[in-house]
Amino acid sequence: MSTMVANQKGFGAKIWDYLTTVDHKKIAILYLVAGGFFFLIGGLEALAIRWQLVEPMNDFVSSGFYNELITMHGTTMIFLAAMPLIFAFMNAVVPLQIGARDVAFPFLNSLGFWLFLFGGIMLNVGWFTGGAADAGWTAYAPLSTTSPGEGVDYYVLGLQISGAGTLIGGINFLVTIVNMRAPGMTYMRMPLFTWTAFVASALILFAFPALTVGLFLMMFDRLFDSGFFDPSMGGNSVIWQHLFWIFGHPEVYILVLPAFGIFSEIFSTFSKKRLFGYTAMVFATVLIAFFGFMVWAHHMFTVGLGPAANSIFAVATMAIAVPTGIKIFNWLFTLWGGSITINTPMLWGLGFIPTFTVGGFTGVMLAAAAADFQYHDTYFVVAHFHYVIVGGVVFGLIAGTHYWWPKMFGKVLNDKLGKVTFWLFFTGFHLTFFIQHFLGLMGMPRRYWVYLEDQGLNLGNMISTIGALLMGVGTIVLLYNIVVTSIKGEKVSGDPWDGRTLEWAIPSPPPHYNFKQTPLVRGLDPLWVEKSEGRKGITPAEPLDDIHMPNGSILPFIMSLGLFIAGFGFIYQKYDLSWLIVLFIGMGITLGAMLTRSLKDDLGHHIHKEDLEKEEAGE
Amino acid sequence: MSDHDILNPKEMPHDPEKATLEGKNKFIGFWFFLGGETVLFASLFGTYLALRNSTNNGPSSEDLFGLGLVFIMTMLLLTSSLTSVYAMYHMKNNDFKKMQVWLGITVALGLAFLGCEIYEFYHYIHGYEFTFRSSAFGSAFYTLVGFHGGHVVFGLLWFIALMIRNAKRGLNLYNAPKYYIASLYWHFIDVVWVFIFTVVYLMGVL
Amino acid sequence: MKGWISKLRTLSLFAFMVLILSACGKENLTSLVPKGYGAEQSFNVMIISILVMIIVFVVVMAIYLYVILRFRRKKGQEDDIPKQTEGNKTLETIWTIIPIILLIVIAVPTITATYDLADTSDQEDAININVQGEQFWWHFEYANEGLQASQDLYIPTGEKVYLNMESTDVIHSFWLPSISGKMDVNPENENSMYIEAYEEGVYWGKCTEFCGSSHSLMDFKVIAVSPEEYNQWVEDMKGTSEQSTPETTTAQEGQELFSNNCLQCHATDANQPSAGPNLANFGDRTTIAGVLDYNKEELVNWITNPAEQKPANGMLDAPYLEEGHIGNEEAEKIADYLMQLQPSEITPESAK
Amino acid sequence: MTENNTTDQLDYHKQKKKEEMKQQVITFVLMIVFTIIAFAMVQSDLDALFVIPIILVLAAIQVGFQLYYFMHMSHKGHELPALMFYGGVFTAFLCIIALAVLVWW
Ligand code: HEA
Ligand code: HEA
Ligand code: HEC
Ligand code: CUA
Ligand SMILES: [Cu+2]
Repeated sequence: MSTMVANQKGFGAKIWDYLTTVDHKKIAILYLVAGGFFFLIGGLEALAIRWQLVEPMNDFVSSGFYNELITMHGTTMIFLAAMPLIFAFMNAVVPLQIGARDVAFPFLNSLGFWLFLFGGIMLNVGWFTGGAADAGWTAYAPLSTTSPGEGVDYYVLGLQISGAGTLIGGINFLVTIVNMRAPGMTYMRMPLFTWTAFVASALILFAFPALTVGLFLMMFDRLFDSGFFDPSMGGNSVIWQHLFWIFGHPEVYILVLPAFGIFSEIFSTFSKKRLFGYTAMVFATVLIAFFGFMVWAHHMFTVGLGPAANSIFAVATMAIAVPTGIKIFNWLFTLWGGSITINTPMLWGLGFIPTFTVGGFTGVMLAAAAADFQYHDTYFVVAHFHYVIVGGVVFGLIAGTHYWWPKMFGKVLNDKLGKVTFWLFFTGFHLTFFIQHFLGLMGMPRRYWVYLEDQGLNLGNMISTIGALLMGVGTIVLLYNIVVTSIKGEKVSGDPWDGRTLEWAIPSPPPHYNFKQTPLVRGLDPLWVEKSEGRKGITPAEPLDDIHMPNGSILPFIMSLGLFIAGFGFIYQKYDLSWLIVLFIGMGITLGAMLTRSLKDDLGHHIHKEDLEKEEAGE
Repeated sequence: MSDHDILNPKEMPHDPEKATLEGKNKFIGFWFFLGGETVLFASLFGTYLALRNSTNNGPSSEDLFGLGLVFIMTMLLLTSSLTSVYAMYHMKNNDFKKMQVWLGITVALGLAFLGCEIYEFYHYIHGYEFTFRSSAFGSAFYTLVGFHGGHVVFGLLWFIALMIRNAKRGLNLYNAPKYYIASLYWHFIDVVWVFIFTVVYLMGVL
Repeated sequence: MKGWISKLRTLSLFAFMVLILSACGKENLTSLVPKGYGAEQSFNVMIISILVMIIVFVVVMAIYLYVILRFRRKKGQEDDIPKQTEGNKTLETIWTIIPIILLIVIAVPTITATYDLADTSDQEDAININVQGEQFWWHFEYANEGLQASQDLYIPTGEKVYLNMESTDVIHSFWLPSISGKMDVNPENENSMYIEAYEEGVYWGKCTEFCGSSHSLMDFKVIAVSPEEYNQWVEDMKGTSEQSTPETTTAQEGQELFSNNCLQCHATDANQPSAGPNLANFGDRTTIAGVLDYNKEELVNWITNPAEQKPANGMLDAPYLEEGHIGNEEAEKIADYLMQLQPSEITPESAK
Repeated sequence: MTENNTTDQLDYHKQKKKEEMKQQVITFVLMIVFTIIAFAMVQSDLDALFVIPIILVLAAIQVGFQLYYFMHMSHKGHELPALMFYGGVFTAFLCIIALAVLVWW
């Protein structure tokens, strides 16, 4: 078997294998590891933030460093932790759920990952060259365009590179879901995680270009002296805000919709019921995405757009509560009448419902423009978005980690430790962020390096910091769980949860061709359909035959490396034009790799029928 | 059956670009990509519209734009769109030679367009001292039109690479989708130009 | 409309009593105890929306708890297979329609208040103040009187005061939680908002748009006094000039030092514009540079080492810092001079 | 399917493609005409408020021609591309509104 072969290979060969892989399951692991790593970094930054705020006028870090911390915390968490972790599960699960052997563009899939990784590294290089980005994750001009040093340049180029990776990943999943579904897998039979992956990818496709342009303009302003955001040249800094939020608001739904999908799978599996109101769930997902594009200015209520714009955007924003509510109630009614097992993944799901609901409610409160004049840029907003992002996205990702870990690695994470993680993290979370609503209302703006004594903010901040530490402990337990399970955990079957969807119909971890024979899908929750008819496995749609697979390639890695190198050229040419050489070398490497790719036919290889048969007999 | 046989059937099907799964994937994926590109250019157009009067006492669009050259450029690009349609027509008829010839004409027209654009920029920079750094308007103008120009360059390189690469091999089911999406790209460039000449140049002199 | 809003308010005030009594925030800083028109409007919307949220939350949690308690798998039921319900049209309609209605309940007062707060119809006849945000301090120019003031803004109670705000560098945001919500201060255009304080008092204001190293130290105060007191203050301020000599000798020496080192940026004449804060009534400041306690020691610290108190602030460009001829002794003299700049009877004390 | 049949079919398709090509040439001519009209209107002394909407509409029609004829969006199998493309157009519209209208100072 392929995994056996990999085991026999040396360490170097294994690394080479991962550098060149185009297998979506391995790319999923790469995303999981890299995203998890960045989550720890972002979490560490969060802890530093909280530690600075533990008491008034603290001097744990300097103001400049604090600003770098919040900027990098926000940017890292959103772009380098949450997004890639979502991509990890999309890669690990979506092709399996639709009964596909592969994604539509395996090569581009790998390119997407390496672009993200090199972009992420680029973003963090600033730490070592005299200061990371310090203009907030929103990088409002002119603060960002006038920020000295190279920190913001790294932000711009890092995001540009990793953003390209994300866009590529998004297109890959769109096409995979459109074209690669197994026979019988109609759109309205797709599992909800696949649906949300599809919709989130569409959001990526339409939202990221706005960010791309915004970043280009910012790069031109910072590195090539153009005047887009410079009032003294007639520029206008509000353009950046529009571009950023036209991207930024859909981005939050890009994050949360797949998390919704994960919970839909979990609720349905562990209450042993099909999803209540499937059609409405799909419809609500699409509706959220659609509205998501028309509300961006709710981040700009205080910019001075005028009452007409503010009112329109307020109402449009509130409208999103309706489809989201539909989802909440459908989940509750999925549980209703079910046979509910409360294990770790389910526990995260059950923690999610009240938490996200509160976060959504504060969102609607923020949407009331006249009240947002008070909330805006205070800790009330910080509380809101951590409730939805941590309570929605991070809970979802951790739930997904526990749920799909056996599928990805063949072992179940320890349930006891999982529950310990949950309670620590959950308690810590509410301690940290609930109180922040009040801090905000009591007059604490966000992005404050220090707060003054005697302003009634001390106790709240202290509680908040204690909560953050608890979350840290919870995270460490999770890490411990992963280590222990990897060393000692027992191998499990392909279907440890009595699952309902196709990914549970094949061994864990799946062979690299996923399905020996393409499955025939005969209804929603296809595996459940088969089980309820007394069959063990899924009905195949075709006789056993040769399987066509793509070849691995190092080119994606090289292309991304080239852009990474070029990034330095872009930045440092502002001091010394001889750095242009680096730019050209980098671009040359990338273009060369692209040319190689297009000139060399790559037709993939076949796994022969005979080998598959032998394998079967061997089992 | 080896890949070679699959990709070079005796009879080419009448939609060679979509005959294989890879082809279908490319075809759909590329259209989706164009959807994203639309947003990209819209953001640039929006920025241009927001800044087109921010001339910072430098030259304004009325001072700069002359319609003659733009008209010629438009004709060149529109015609090149038609010639690439001819190329695709011959591709579908499995007439590789004619396809290459028409693509060659397309590339020639594209190069002529590019030449005009370079001349135009040169003229603005040296004749009017109107640069990327003159004003927010200058930045927005060169960025929007330059992004389009960059697309033209990329499209031309893409065509040329395909033509050279496949000159000896002829058409097959592996490269037909590549030709097809390259031509889609070329049309999209034309779509963007239609808006550029309307919004930037025509509205700029009004 | 007004009627039921105020009823709601009484009700909610009761509910919030607990919170407020347990000192939810510092007086004149917290937005939970509104003392001005804008803050009150926002507060009403906040209350309406939070009531709606509480109602929905109760419903959601009721179902949630019922479901978890009732439908947990029990021993001996491991093999039970629940009914695979597909959905329910009636239920789905209910939870689509009811939220829509609830949202309308929030949206209507939101829109009313949003328009109300943006109303500028009586701007011409009102007091207009040009507000300038700068890294990291605030400047206020009384447009009608041509008066300059910094850090502390005096306004009359019970009147709409219009603020026309623009920044000279990056974006700031003007927030006065107890009196009014915030408005951004942009570099490329002027934003207008009005504030109206109901009671006399010294209100804390903060910069809420991330603007750099000392963003968290860009506080200001609004001192609301009675209209009569306000008029007197204006008159007094008009009378300030650089010529007036202080009484004590140290302060006179301080004045000398001040003119040589500081006057290039500051002014002690409220009729004069200046690059740095106007110090004409510095003796009546509530704080130094917006955040430091007002006393001589802090002031000397500030003059000798402004970088320590407020990273990257504009005074770090002062040439005397390089030249190093202002030590503690000189700074104390300057402090004596500055602290006796009390041109008016009307001080923060009057607002209490 | 017999040999004969396939050749027939091929002929049929060839024929169809030819007709289509004719259509495309007509489209092309129309596009040229529209362009000339647009340029001419701008050169004339007509009021800008009158000309701008018209040239924008002309541009939109031209783009429709490109999409539906040159890029074959009128053909079968283009439902999803059309959906996604119009998704892009929708977002594009919002971007332009945002930047052209909401940045009014
Ligand atoms: C995953 C991320 C995520 C999600 C899902 C959301 C969801 C929502 N957000 Fe949030 N938001 C952020 C992430 C997210 N947000 C971030 C990161 C920021 C700050 C960015 C920055 O400035 O740095 C932000 C900021 C932000 C603002 C700007 C605040 C400010 O800066 O002043 C606003 C204003 O309208 C807002 C509103 C909303 C609304 C209405 C929703 C809705 O989608 C919520 C809908 C859900 C519900 C309402 C709950 C369930 C519904 C029911 C049970 C039905 C019944 C309900 C009713 C009748 C009300 N958000
Ligand atoms: C996905 C998004 C995401 C996530 C998950 C988080 C998670 C957390 N965030 Fe944050 N946050 C943002 C997105 C996110 N955040 C954004 C966008 C901003 C705005 C930035 C800006 O203003 O520009 C922000 C801002 C922000 C602030 C406001 C700063 C300010 O305005 O001054 C605070 C303050 O409390 C905060 C705290 C936290 C905490 C305590 C967590 C916790 O949940 C973190 C929990 C995780 C851990 C505690 C990990 C522990 C790590 C270890 C134990 C390390 C082990 C080490 C190794 C093995 C190397 N975040
Ligand atoms: C380069 C110009 C400059 C010079 C010279 C300068 N200052 Fe300042 N000063 C500033 C600026 C800018 C601020 C506002 C700092 C802030 O709060 O961000 C300030 C603030 C102050 C404040 C606090 C103002 C308030 O309203 O609370 C005092 C007091 C002060 N300066 C005193 C002095 C003295 C005394 C000198 C000379 C010895 C001096 N300054 C020289 C620019 C200058
Ligand atoms: Cu000024 Cu923050
Ligand atoms: Cu938003």
